[in-house]
Formats: sequence, structure tokens, C-alpha cells
Amino acid sequence: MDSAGQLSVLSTVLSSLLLITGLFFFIAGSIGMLRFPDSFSRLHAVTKADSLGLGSIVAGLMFYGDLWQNLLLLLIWLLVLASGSVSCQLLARFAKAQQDRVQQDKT
Amino acid sequence: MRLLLFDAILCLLLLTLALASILSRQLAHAVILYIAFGLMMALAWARLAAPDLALAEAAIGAGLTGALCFSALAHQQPQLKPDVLNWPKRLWPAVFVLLMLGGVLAALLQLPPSASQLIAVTQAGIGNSGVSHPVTAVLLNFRSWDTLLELVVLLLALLGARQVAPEVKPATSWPLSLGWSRLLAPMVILLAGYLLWAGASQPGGAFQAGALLAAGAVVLRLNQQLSWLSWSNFWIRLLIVSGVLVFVLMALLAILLTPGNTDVVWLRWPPHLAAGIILLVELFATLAIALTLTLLVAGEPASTGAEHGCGEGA
Amino acid sequence: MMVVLLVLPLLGTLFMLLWPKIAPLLALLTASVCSLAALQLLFLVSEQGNQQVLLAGWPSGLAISLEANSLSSLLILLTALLQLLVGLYAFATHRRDKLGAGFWPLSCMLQLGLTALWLSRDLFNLYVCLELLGIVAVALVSLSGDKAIKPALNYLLLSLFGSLCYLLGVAILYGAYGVLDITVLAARWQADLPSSIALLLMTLGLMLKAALWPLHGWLPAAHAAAPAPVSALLSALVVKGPLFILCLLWLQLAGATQVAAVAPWFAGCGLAALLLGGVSALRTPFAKNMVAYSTVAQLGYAMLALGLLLRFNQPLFAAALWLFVLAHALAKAACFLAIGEITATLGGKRINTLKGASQTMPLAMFAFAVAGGSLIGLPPSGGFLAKWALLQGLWLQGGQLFWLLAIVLATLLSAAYVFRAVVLAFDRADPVAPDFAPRILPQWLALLPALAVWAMALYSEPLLQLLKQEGL
Amino acid sequence: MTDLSSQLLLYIGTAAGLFGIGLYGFIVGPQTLRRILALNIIGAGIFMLMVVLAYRGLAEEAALTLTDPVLHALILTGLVVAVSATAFALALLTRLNQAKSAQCKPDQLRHGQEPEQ
Repeated sequence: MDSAGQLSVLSTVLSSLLLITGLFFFIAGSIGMLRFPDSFSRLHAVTKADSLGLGSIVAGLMFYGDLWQNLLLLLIWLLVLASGSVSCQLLARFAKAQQDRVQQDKT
Repeated sequence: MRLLLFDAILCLLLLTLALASILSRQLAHAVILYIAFGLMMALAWARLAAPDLALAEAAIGAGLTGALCFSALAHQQPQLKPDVLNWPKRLWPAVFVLLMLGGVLAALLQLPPSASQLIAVTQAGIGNSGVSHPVTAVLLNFRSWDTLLELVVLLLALLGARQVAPEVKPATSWPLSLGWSRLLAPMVILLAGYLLWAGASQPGGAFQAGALLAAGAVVLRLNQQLSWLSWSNFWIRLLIVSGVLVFVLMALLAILLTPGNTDVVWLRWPPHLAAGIILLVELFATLAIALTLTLLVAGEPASTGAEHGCGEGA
Repeated sequence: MMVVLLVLPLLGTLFMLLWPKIAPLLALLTASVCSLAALQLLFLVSEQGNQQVLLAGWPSGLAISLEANSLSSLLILLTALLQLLVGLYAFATHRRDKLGAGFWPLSCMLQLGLTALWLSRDLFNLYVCLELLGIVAVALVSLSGDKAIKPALNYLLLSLFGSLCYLLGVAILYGAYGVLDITVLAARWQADLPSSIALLLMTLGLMLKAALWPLHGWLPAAHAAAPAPVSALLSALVVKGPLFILCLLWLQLAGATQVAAVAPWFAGCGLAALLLGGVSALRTPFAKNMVAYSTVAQLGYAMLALGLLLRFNQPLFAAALWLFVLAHALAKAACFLAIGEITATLGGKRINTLKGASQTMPLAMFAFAVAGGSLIGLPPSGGFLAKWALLQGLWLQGGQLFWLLAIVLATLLSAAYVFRAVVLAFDRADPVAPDFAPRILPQWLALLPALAVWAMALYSEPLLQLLKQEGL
Repeated sequence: MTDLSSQLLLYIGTAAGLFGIGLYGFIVGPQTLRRILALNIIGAGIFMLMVVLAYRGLAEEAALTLTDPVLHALILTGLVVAVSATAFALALLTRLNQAKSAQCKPDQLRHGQEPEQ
């Protein structure tokens, strides 16, 4: 935290706000994953909160880094975003297929 | 003080996750909790100034083991009712564990606070080892016999697993995940190459690079790519074996290259050639590790559903 | 020479994996060349004394050290010879027994693991060797298909647990002393709490892996489920690896007070193994389980000898310990091969299968009886030599009537289970099919180690001398 | 009784605790997969202990700027060995389950139909 001393008050407040927002999204997403009834709404909670939460945390951290580090942070966010959405789709397809199978069995 | 608080929370989290993984009702939860545990463990190790171990633990302890567990889980019989253990069955093991834990803790608390003198010896030897990163020097020069045997163990695990598991059933793929995995592949290769190269002077090295490559290859395999990647292919077999083979051949070559009539010392690299030899050995070890791990994970029999779960874990 | 012994099996394995078609040939070639090399190493050691190598040419402490003393080289020779013999047997019977192609590279890796273990004098390197050995053994057990999977899995889990206990001990020792080399460690050893706890943890793990009573539960199922050549290798060699490390730890590292505290326990465990293992062998209805339980019982002798050696520090007990190991390895290989051959030919797993085997398969039955004679300790077999050394040592100590009686009782028990099989074999045979023609070569191969164990008596003097001064 | 700093004590205690938890899980079981996980937790505890021991010098002595590379190398080797063994164990478990499900298939079918009737 020693680099925080070099930041202006405004940037510190902004970055803290962003970090807190990110944490809030993460917590909301986690609670959603634990409490929502079926897999689709759980997926919705998790992926949305993850991409947004990570996004704001990355943005908040960018106040502290130099250009190269910020680029890397951005890359991390993009990668997580992409793989998160792909795996969300995969899981949703799987859940859908299972649901269909159950319905077929019933009819 | 603030950092001590962080340490305390981390340790508490680790213990909680481990306990939850052991005590959870469902096996699937146990596996998920174990993966979370592995990731936290990587964090703890990074905190304890062991970044290369943190890398390895994240790739292996959490990723690879998790993926393997998931694919084993897919074959598990659905459990009709959770096993409920009665009190004596829980009590006696607990008493035994507490006794053993007490003994171990008593021993651990008496350990001296000073580190081993071997650090100084290592630092003295590192100039002649061919690499500047001490962990790589220990792995591939000072204690290379351990590393060689470790590669043999990995090869052996593949042999054993292949022997008991039948062939994989073909499964369907899906354009989006296929496209994404293809996009990922070059990045994975680039990163693995970097890790391997960086291993000579910074955290990184053959094993981490191999695990990363394997992760990329597994994702491709799950999308029905890389069909040539199988044990029956001679060249693949040669590459898998080459991890150990190149190591041994280099050691034999090093014996031949040793000048004069000094007595033969197994695995001694001549100082001026050490850097090259180690890089070569690491390169082939990386390829072998990557292929072995890929075949271990993706070569297992798995139905479609299991493979999706598996991809997630990795 | 040590390099050759380590590199050959390694290269052999790799080439077998590349060209599976010539694997049997390569395996036999490797084993025979290794036997010759091991013999030469033995001569070298007996002429020039212990050979010590610091691997990779680094100073002691940093490098892994290997040491070949006469005991290690004897064990290496034994390993290579048994590999050759079992390889020949497997080659002769692999079509009938449906032994998978996986056997050859795995058995070669087993040889590598064992050789590395006999030579290594580094705590962590020993851990890697132990793991290698454990996984190879399980992979070999699982060769016999579905029925072996469950015992194999159980074996693997327990063996992994054992190695982890050992590893924890190594970690504590390294934390306390900062070295891994056993000779360096022995010089700095202090009998304090961390070292005692570490020793106990390692002992627990090794006893589990060596199937020493009371941690032997996994052994009978695993050894009985494996194919015959594999059971022979497992019983004869694999369980001796952890036992060797156990002896290394207690004889070279442990301080006097620690030794004094633990010696009676070792002897007691050995005695319990002898008696309870013998009773189980007497009661089991399956032929291979009987031989497997007899391994548990015979390991009790080694444990007993170790306990007595630690207590009285009498060189005769050291000789007894290693003579037991050698004699048991040869005798048990013969037993498993003979029983495997008989059950495979006559069909059936129960002991009743042996009924009339003296008429239908006289050679194999003879091999079993001869090997059984050594297990009982009939003179002039290797087993007798070992037991004689043990009794003589006890006699010299004086006033050890309890142990003497216990050994006599154990001998009676082993005689009982061997004779149970032999008596059945002399029963009248069930009529056999007219085209019944048991194969001769495998039976001779089973007889060879049985004869070798009796031939040990011819070399009793040099063997005793060698092992007495060695101790380890 | 001890000369270690509180941070080290914390981590050493955690490592021992993980060993204990894993040990309990390994003994109690009951499913094989959970016992394999428990073995991995034991392993993680031991490796963590080794990491802490390697970190020891860095925390206590200002002169040292290096963790113990020998221990780090040992841990890497140990990790690979552990994952190999786990992979083999899981392969065996899969095979066991396949054999079981091949046996139980008639049973299971009957069971699946029961609730609908």
C-alpha cells in the first residue's frame, strides 16, 4: 500500500469506490449462486457478477499501476470475460439438455 | 499487523475449505470445495514467497486434480442416500487424529527458526550450474536424479491409467467453445514457451509450462481436435518417452564429454555446457509432461456431460 | 557399475514402450545383463570396499548420495536374478495366462525402482523411489483385470498414505537438521522430540508399505489377486524395499534411547505377525492367499530379528535379518510360481485344487515342497541358516527362553500350513483328461529358486561373514 | 517453548491442521473418491509445511534474502509425484465404477422406474 501515498485524494476515493463496487458484485453473485433455485438463474448471477465485479476491481486497481501493468490487467479482464461467457454457455447448454431429457422421460 | 490479519483469514479459510470438503454430504460439493481449497493454497504459497510453487499448485493441485476428479465423478454411481456414520465410527478416528496431530505439532513447535545451511551451499554452487534461478538449478542440476525419477513416475502413472481405462467414446463439439479453444491455443503455447524460457532465471520452468500446455491441449481435445494425439501414434509415444530419454542420453553424453580420466559421475553436467543441456532437457521434459498430462486427463473414458464438467474444472 | 545398473532398466523400459513387439526380448536381455553387472558390482565391493558416489558431482549434503555396500549389491543381484527368472516364466506362460503387454515395461520399471532404492542414501530420493515402487506394484497388480481392481485401489491408497507419512517425517527432519543425506544426518543426530516424532511417522508409513503386522491388512488380497509372476515379484522383492529403509533409519540414524524404547515393540510386532499370520495361512481356503499370508508371517521373522538386533546389538541378528530376507525372497518366488502354475493348469483357486498334484504335476509340487521346507526352516536350507543365526544369537544372550519358545511355536505353525498343502497333494488325484499334459518349462523355472535357496546353505560361511559385518 | 514468530506459527499450525483433517477424512471415508481427496489434502498440508520451513529464513533473519531453493525443488517433485498417483488412483476408481455399473444396470433401471408408477 505504499504507492497509495502518491495518489491524489480524488483518485484514491475513485479507486476505492470502484473496488468496493466490485466486491459488492462479487458478494451478490456468490449469494445468488448459493440461494437461487435452478441452474439457469445461478449461472446468471455468477457470470454477470463476475464480469462486472472483476471489471470494476480491475478498473480500481488501474489507478495504481503503470501503462504496461494496466494493459496486462485489461488483458486478464478480457480473457476472464471471454472464457466466463463461453463456459456459462456450455453449462447452460448442458443444463438445458438435462432438462429436456427429464421432460422427455415424463411424457 | 494488517498482514498478520490477512494471514489469519487465509489460514482459517484453508482449514474451513478442507474441513468442508471432507465433511460435505455430496461428492460433487467435496470436489468443488477441494478445487477452491487448491486455489487458496496457491494464494498462501504466493504469500510465503514461493511463486513458482503457487503456479504449479494452481495448475496441478487445483486445476488438474480437479479436472481428473470431475471426470471420475461422472462415473460415480448416483448416491441414493448419504452414508450416515454413527458416533463411535466418527469418534475413534477423531481421537486417533487428535493424538497424532498433538505429536506432530509438538515436534513442529520445537523446530529451530534458522533455515538450513544448504542455502549457502546452493548459492556457492549456482555459478557452475548453468542457470541463475536457484530452484531450477536444484531441480535440474544438484538433485537431477530426483527429477529424472519423478518423470519416470509420471510416465508410469500414464501407463497404469491407460492399462485400466478403456478407450474414449467420441462426443460432439460445439462451435463457440471450439472457436474459443482455437483462439486460446496460440496464447497458451506462447505463455508456455515464456514460462519455460523464464525458468532459467525467474520463477517458472518445465513443469509449469508443461501443465499449461496440457491445459490447452485438453481443451482442444474435449472439442474433438487433435485426434492424432494418442498413445498408438509412434511419434507421440516417442515424444512422451523423450522427456526421460533425452535426460538419460544427455547424462551419458556428459560422461563421454568429461575430459581426462576422472572417475565417472552420473548426471554431472560440464559447467560450460550446462546451460544448453538444461534447456534441452527442459524443453523435452515440457513436451513430455504436456502430452502425458493431456492423455491422463482427456484420454480417460468420459461421456459428453462429464467432459463439459471436466473442461470447466481445467 | 552403479550407473549401468540404473541406466539399463531405464533405457530398457523406454525402448519397450517405443517398440512393444520386442518388449519380452528386451526385458530378458536387460535382466540378464543387469545380473552380470550386479555380480561384478558384488565382486567390486568385496574387493575394494563400499562404493560411494555423490551424484552430479556436487558436495555432500547438496548432492544425492548413492552407496553400494555388500548388502546393497547382494540385494541388487537378487533383484536382477529374480527379474530374469520371473521374466522367463512370464514369457513361457504369457499366452495361457493372458498377461498383458503392459507387464514387460512395468517389470523393468520395478527393477529400476528397486535398484535405485537399494543404492540411495538420501531421505527424499528414497521417498521418490518408494512412490515409484508403490505405483509400479499397483499397476502390476491391476494387470489381472476386473477382479484385481478393488484390491489394487486399496493397496494404492494405503501405499500413498504410507509414503505421505514418510514424507512428513522427512520434512520434519529437514526442518530440524537441514540435510537429507543419511550419513551427514547421522553425524548431527540428536535424540530430541522432533526427531523421535519424525522417526515414528516414517516407521508408521514404512510398516504400512512393508505390510508389517498390524498394518498388513491389504497384502493378502492384493498379492492373491495379481497374476502369478507378479505375485512372485511383489512378495519376494517389493515389500522388502520399505523394510530396507526401515532398517536404514533405525540402524544408522536413531539414537540409543530411541532404539531402546522401540526395540521391544518391533520384536513384539514380529512375533504377533509370525503367530497370527501363520494361523491365517492355516485357515484360508484359497491357495494363493495361503502363500500371501505366509509372507505376512515370514516378514514377522525379519521384524523380530530387527527388534532383537536393536535391543542386543548382536551381529548375528543382523545376519539373521538379511538371511531371512534373501531366503524368503527365493522361497516365496518359487512358491508363487509353483502354486500359480498348478492352479492355472488344474483350474481353480482353492487349496483343494492341489489335491493329487504330486501325481499330476510332480515337478511344481516338488518345487513348492522344497521352498516350503525353507519357509519352515528345515536344514540345510536358507531359511534354516537364518533361523539358526537367530537362535544362536538368542542363546549367546542367555536367558531368552520366551523368544526361543515363540520361535519354535512359529516354526510349528509354518510347518502346519506347508504340510496342509503337501498332504493334500499326496492325496489320490482326481482323474485327469487323457490329453492332460502340463508344461514342463514353467515348472522347472519354479523349481530353480527353490533349489537356489537350499544351495544358500553351501555358501553359509561367506554369507554369514558378509552379512554379520554389514548390519547395514 | 518455541522461537518461531507468530506468522510462522500460524502457518505451521494450519499445515498441521490440514494434515489432521486429511487424516480424519482418509480414515473415515467412506467413499473412495473422498479418501483420494483426503490424501490430497494431507499432501497439501505437508507441502505447505515445507513451504513454511523454506520461508523460515526469510522471515527471521534479515541477512537472508532467499527462501530455501532445495525445499522448493523437493515440493515441486513431490507435487508431480502426488498428481501422478492421484491420476492413477482415479483411473482405477473409474474402472471400478464402470465394472460396478455394468453389474448393477438391471437394478438401476428398476429403481428409475419405481417413482413413476
